[in-house]
Amino acid sequence: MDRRKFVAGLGALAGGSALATGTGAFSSVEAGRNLSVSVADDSNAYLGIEALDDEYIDATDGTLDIALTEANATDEGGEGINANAVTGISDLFKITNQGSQNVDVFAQPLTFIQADIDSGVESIAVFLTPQDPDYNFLFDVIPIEPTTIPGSIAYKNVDPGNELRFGLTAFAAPDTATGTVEINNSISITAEPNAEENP
Amino acid sequence: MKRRSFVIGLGTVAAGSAAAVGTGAFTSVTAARDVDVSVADDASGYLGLSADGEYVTDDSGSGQVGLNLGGTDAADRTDGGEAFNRQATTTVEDVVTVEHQGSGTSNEVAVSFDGSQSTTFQLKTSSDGTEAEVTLDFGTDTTSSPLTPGESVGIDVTVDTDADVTDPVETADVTILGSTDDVGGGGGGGG
Amino acid sequence: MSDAPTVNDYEEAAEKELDIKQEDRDAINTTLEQVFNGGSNE
Amino acid sequence: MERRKFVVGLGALASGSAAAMGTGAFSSVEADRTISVEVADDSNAYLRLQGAGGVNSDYVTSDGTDGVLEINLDSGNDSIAGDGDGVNPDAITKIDDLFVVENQGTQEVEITLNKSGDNDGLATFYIDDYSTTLDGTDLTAGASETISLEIDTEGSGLTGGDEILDSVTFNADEV
Repeated sequence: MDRRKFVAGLGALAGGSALATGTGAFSSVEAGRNLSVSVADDSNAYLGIEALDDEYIDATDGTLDIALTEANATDEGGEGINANAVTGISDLFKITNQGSQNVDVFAQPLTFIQADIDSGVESIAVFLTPQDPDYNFLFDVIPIEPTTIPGSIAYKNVDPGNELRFGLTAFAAPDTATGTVEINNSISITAEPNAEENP
Repeated sequence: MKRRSFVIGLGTVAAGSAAAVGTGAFTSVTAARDVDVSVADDASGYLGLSADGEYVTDDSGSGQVGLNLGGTDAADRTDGGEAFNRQATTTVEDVVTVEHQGSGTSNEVAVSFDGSQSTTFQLKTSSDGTEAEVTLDFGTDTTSSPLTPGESVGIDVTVDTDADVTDPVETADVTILGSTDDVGGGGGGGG
Repeated sequence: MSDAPTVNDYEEAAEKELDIKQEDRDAINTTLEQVFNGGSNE
Repeated sequence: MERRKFVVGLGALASGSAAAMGTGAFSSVEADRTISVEVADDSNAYLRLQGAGGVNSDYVTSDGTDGVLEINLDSGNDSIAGDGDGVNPDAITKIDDLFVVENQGTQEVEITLNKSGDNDGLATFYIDDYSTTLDGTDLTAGASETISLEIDTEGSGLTGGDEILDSVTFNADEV
């Protein structure tokens, strides 16, 4: 895989690329629909949601929450992503169709951004990253109701038993981003019977 | 809004076959850091080499200290002095000063001629071919005891035009080493 | 061969233009590709 | 296809019991999971970068405990005890034990470097006594190396003010 030499001048990442033109995070889930779900046990609910790496996942309250934080440090003491850097974590969690029907699975939002409004310099962007499932899916990055939910990943026609793996790609710039910006948000994962398969 | 969609893979896998479970999370980090390193002239390098007086040349502005122990003609020498006397041994003290300009307030650096306390080589003048044996050392009073930052030691030069010389050269390189390795107790090297 | 999502795809999905320099986009896209491929099988 | 999205009261699923439409059939499940990501100082981040302290700490202008690691061997660094402004021309300069790299992630990674600067080829980072380079070194989770820097200007023709290095990108990628 051709690995592009990606830093040209002095700390291209340090150049203080402010990420969002908007004011603060815009990717919050529509408040009205923010139903919090506590499924008895994520792993054997119909929509199985399981950590693949428990060090980046905080599963203490029975639900699987992604926490790249000081409070959820890795065994080796890692407390968060580096500033002025891109961090990729794959095999973070997986979603398994543990129901009896083919379903369409949606995960949104995909992009989480926070920019320090006053300095307009520090910023963090986190991209929910789908991983290449080993079977044939129509996998859409589509907007849902463009005005409210800014886009989602849609997996069509997921057979019972099949699973979808997710990772994260995070970018924080510049070097003063430490402790200035962070993401505290939520991902909404939805599954519905596939219309064609379940007339 | 144009819809982007990707079709992943071809062919289908029988329903219910578990996908290969990942080997746990992979962390990839790509972090750019400022690491600024520049060259300084000998005079302001971490191993400070400075000198003044007519024996010193700053050859071709390369910022490197050079010794010229006899101009092509005596007139080059600022004080109009003669060249070194023939059949004589002349010592000039502190032609070059070596100063520890590196890091670490208590960081002792030992100065040497690539590990030894003196170095000798044989030169001949380019003008009339006069030959001489030249010795550089730290003189009698200033053995090169380790230097802490800011301290310096002088290099003396002795030119013996009486010595029998086998195959002299017109110019010779002198290696000056500043190292903490040669100081008891090791520690960081300051250049 | 499937292709990994790029920063541009996320922008389209979010219908927002992200003010990220090209070299940083390249770096993020490289990592997106690695994560998409599950890390090792680049 | 006009996309409709609907959510059914989810309480019924709390105990994993079948929804009204028979076992395993449900009309929709929506699960919200929190995601929090923080940016840590280099000394605490997944790829830990921290000044090693010791006699050469003057060259480390920011040791990573408050922000990012920064190293400075030029006239811009005025905290060098001997007031030097850079490496000597036509010399080999070795700076022992400058900083530490540690893998605080959860997977073994290989470290590779992208150096940039007018003469970045003259600077080499080593993990031990100047025999094994940092570039290409593997670090298992929790493993660390103390890094030394060698700059070789011998015969380079470089003089005072010439730049050797201005930034280094540390890559840690799964092995």
